[in-house]
Amino acid sequence: MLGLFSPEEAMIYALAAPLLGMLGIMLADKAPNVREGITLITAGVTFYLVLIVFNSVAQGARPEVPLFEMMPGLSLSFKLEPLGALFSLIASGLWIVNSLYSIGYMRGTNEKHQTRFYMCFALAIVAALGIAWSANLITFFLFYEALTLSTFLLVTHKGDEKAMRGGNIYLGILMGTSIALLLPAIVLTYVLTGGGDFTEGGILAGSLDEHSWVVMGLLALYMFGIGKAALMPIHSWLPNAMVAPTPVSAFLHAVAVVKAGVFGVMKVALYIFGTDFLSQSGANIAFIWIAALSILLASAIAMAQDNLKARLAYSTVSQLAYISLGAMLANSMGVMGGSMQIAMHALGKMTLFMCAGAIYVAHHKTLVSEMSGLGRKMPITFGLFFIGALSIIGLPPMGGMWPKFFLMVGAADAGQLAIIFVLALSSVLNVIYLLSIPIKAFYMAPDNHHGLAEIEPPPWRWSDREEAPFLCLLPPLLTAVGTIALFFLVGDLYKFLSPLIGGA
Amino acid sequence: MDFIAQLPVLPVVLPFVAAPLCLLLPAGRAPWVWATLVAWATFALSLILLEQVWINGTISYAMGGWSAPMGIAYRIDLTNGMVLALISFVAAVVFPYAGPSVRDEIAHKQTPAFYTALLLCFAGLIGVTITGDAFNVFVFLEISSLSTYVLVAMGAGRDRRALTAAFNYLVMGTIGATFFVIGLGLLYMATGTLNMIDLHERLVGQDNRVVKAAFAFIVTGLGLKLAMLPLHLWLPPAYSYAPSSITAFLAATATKVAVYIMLRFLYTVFGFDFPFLSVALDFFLILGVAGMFVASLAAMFQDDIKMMLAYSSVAQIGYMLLGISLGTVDGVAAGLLHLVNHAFMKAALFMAVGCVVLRLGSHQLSAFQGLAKRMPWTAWGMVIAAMSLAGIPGTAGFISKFALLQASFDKGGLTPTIAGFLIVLSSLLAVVYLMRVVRVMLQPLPESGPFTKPVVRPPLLMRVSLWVMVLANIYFGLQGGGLIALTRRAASILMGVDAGGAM
Amino acid sequence: MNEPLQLISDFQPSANLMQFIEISILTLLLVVSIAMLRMRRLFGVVMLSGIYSFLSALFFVALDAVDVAFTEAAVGAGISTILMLSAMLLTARREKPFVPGHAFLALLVCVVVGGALVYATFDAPLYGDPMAPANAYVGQAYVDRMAVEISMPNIVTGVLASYRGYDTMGETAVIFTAALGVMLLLGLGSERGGRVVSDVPPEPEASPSSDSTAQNSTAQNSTGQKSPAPTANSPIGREDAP
Amino acid sequence: MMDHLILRVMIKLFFAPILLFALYVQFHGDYGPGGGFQAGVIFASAFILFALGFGLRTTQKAVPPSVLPYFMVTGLLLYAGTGVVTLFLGGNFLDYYVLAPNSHHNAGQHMGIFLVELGVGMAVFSSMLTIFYYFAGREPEISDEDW
Repeated sequence: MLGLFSPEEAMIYALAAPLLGMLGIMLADKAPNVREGITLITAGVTFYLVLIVFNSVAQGARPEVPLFEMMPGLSLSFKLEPLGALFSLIASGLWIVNSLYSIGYMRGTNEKHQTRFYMCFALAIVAALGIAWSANLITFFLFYEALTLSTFLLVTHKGDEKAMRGGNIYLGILMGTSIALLLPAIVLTYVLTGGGDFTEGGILAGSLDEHSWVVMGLLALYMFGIGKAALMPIHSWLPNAMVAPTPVSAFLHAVAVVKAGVFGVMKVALYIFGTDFLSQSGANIAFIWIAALSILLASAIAMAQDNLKARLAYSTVSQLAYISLGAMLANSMGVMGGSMQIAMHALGKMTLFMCAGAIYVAHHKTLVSEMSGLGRKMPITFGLFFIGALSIIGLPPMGGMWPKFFLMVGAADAGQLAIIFVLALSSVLNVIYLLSIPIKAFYMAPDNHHGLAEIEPPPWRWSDREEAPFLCLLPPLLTAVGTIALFFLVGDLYKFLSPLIGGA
Repeated sequence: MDFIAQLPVLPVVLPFVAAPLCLLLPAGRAPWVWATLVAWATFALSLILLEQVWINGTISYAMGGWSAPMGIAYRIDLTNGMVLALISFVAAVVFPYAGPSVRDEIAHKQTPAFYTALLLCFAGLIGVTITGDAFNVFVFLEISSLSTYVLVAMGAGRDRRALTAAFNYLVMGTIGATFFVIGLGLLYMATGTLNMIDLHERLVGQDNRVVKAAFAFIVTGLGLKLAMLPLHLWLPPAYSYAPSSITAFLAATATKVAVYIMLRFLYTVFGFDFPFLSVALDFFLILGVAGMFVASLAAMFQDDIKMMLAYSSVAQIGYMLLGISLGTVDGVAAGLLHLVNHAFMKAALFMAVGCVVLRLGSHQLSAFQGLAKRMPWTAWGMVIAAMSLAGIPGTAGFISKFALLQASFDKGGLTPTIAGFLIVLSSLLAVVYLMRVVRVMLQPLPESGPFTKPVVRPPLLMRVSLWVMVLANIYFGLQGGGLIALTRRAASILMGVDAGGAM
Repeated sequence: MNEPLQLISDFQPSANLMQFIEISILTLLLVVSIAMLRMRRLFGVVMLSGIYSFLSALFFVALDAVDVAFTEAAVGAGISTILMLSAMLLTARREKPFVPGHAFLALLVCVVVGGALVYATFDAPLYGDPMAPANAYVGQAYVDRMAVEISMPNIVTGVLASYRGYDTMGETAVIFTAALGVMLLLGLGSERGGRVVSDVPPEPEASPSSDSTAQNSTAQNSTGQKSPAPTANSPIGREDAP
Repeated sequence: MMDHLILRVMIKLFFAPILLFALYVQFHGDYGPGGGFQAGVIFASAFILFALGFGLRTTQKAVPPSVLPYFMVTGLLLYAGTGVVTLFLGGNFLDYYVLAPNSHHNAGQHMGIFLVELGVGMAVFSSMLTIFYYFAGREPEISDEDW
């Protein structure tokens, strides 16, 4: 089956399929069941196509698809490498899961404009795939902006004043940083090197003195210009984007948008600067510490959040900084850790968000303080939440353990021993702000916010459950299983990603 | 008649002869159809001419058979060949659009005279573009300017402020023209010739007060015509109150031609060995940057969309001046590229606004509420054109902004680098003011106020014309290579005229 | 053409009666223009502008530019004066009151322009210098070649209609455009046009154009009543259009 | 308006000579000062003078405003058309030589200049009169107290 299309064809079709699906969704505006059916079919087809591409990359192929020549030396083209293949696989795979979840959530909460919602979603997938497969900085930039714009409509989905304000901050920061910082960085790269193709080993090495202040400036432009990576202090769009419906938060802000950002950081570090050049220049040290500070500060802020989604959002900021940290460590273990974190965090955070959404659908609760005793009513949801939390914290047997492990090794390799301490401290903070939620849900009485249950509750029965609809439970179940599976599949993942660090 | 040999003069003779004939046509549709056909034919001629210039190099044509310093010569190189093709393309798209729009805004009886004025304006702009004679520039500039004043004033049927706007435009434009002609007089005093190439040859080595004063007068006069920053005040009201189709046409052509003439005088007539040039270029750099910011900031506070777009035009002229002021082939090429691309985006935007004006009778921001629901084709066309104006990748605006940035960084040195960052900063301002409109368009339909009644879609012809422009934005955003090669070559030919080659 | 042009030659103009006449005319021009500036009654200003044009025509005669003088006399002193009078009747008879400080920018521009022109004259060729580029180059060529190529006694006509005939065509189009503009703005179907004209003097109380009621034309619509000033959100003004 | 007897007599007296002078300027432009532009203006000024003395409506009976656009168009087209004709005769635009290619005394130039000057004259005359008509037609006749 996988041999039906060549990888090049599959790439084109994979980009075209969501667009076609979008058209179908638009036409099926009046028939919700057909519409959702189209969404699921499209997601499935896209995933299948991406799987073909992924498979070919695993076998060592590097398919290329040139599309347009926008300017001489400035073309719109795609080229695959393992990191992009991984990202595209995650994005398209989780689209299926998320579509299932969206159906449950959107119907459960009776949202308006569902057609527009699914259309924008499809568009965002195209943008994410484009980012994943971009062969040069310009293609990356184009799809980066496309992702911002298509998700803007999702963030402001509710259309009320609050949503618009959040959307404005979202768009303002993402657009602002990309135009004011990323674009000049890209142009500077073009001017310096005469091209912006992502090339193994980086392209700046020959054309720039590594100790020049330009390296530092350029790196700063990239790191802050890729606003989606949410490195502090330009993270504030992320919590503000939580006004969106939960599936959007789950998918786009745990997977597509933020991962597009850190993926970009990783790619710039690997293929524009080159890890060797970066570590020799010394410019990365500053950003290692900015990332480390982001990790700690965001975790600290997360602890103070009562709104569950906000807490998860700050947790995301913290976790994303792990990836930036990995990129900036600029050695093989750091890169490996960062890359793995892209996959692991996606599954873990997705689970958490979907559970949060399920809680909202079933009980309309958004504040952590209101969730005491809720575990009795929603044992499955909170059970899944627990698994997701463990993965984020980085405890075995969850996949989330591995990136932290590799990052610590990388930090040691880079001689940044303090970073190991930072990572450890962060894990402790994670334990506090994430595990407290299921503990509260399971062990506290519903109406007592202050301590453990004083009166023995009546024995729990299966029929006490008041869970969210089935379609809101199945997806987090899938991702939770995924986190566990990845713990055991890490060897394959390592092998797949090893070309990034110079391995075969 | 040898078609190819006579080709250079045909694009201007055709509309020039067609204009008076148009006055005799019966009122109604006939003048419009006539003007449209003429515009299409002119566009075809311009394309053939551009192709000829691309293949055979610069073409000269002696008017009346009198050779250059004695008579008037046409001289078409890639730069003006390109501007010519641009103007006639805009006309070929906007004139069909004008039909339904003008029917609504201009009295039935006036249609023949109106289209006559439009054709004269068109012919004047083309004449300015392809001539190689400095005084001939003035003559045709006057034809186009006079008809422009009238066309702007025709907006009075909708909003009487058009009369005041046209009057201010007339006063400013006339001052500009006077300055320009004083400059020409001084140049003639210093050289005894009016032909551009001849002027350049005889200006070489002249560094006296006559030439300096001439330079200052010409630059100031043209600065008025192209709405350079402190001299821009006529533009926003004129564009805002003119009839919709006129705004679309003028915004995409008139200032572009003025920018081209400025380029022509700077690089062909005066040239690099003119010692005053570098001072002027520094001046342009400052004015360009100031224009980008002042006008963008002004645009942010406009509730009238046409006014907002007009201010944005002033800002975009700042970009072009910035490119020109770099004084490198890349810089000038980027300026030219932005000139072309900006014509596409502004034409599309003003055409979209025109559709709204036709159906809702207003170009206030409040009329745009819920437009995406009410008039989806218009609204989304406008969104794409706005994205192009903001420089979102995948659109023409991105390509020219990229080229401008590249040229500034490439020039090296602190000032151009800072200018590059200022470009991106000011385009952020563009994002802000355009986002305001887009947001309003995406909102649900208003429930109260004057714009609640349902509206019919704008006529198909208007939507098609609008989308031709929108697609041009996308096409040149994805396949900008040809255009870039064209502007590069045009710029190097334009600047290569200079013998010293002070690059 | 490799040597730089020399604008200053060793030409020496001689003083004569002609120069005295020219200076007198220039002085009169100055006097008339100052009088125009100071006068508030527009009728007087129009008359003075006619006189100004006529003096200019005289000056052109003194410069031996008879064709230009001819045109100036016919257009400037003749038709323009009449048109200014007709235009004046459409508006007020007196200028708006002078606002102190308002004219500062205009004054500044005038001073700068005048200064620049004076600045330029320091390097300008002397008046009447036969070696000046304007006289020696193309100008001389016209004189030399005219007899052979066009054989027409009036060189000006030859240059205007043949050598630079294309410019003249453009100038004709400018006049055409001006008339077209007036047709569009004041003619039938225009916003304010289409008034029936009668030779019978209007009733005094119906006269819409006495000094006291009308300060400017834009405040009036075609029935002579004050129209409401356009406001920012009155998008449609079609009702009062004919 | 009926009591400007002297004015009217003088206007009547001058009207024909002014027209004649205009024609002289038009057709003698090759030899002496003048040409189409001046002739057109002078021709128009004769009618304007007439209108000042005898009223706009009387003048418009003689030269109806509706014919003026035709004059304007014809004038301009005469000029541009000459150019187009030279194009079709194989010359450059406005290259009058091709009008009489075998002439030894530049008859083509003379013919071309005559034609274009005539065009200029017509266009200028009718344009000037049009402008005057529209301005003067905007208000009732100038009454004595208005002056």
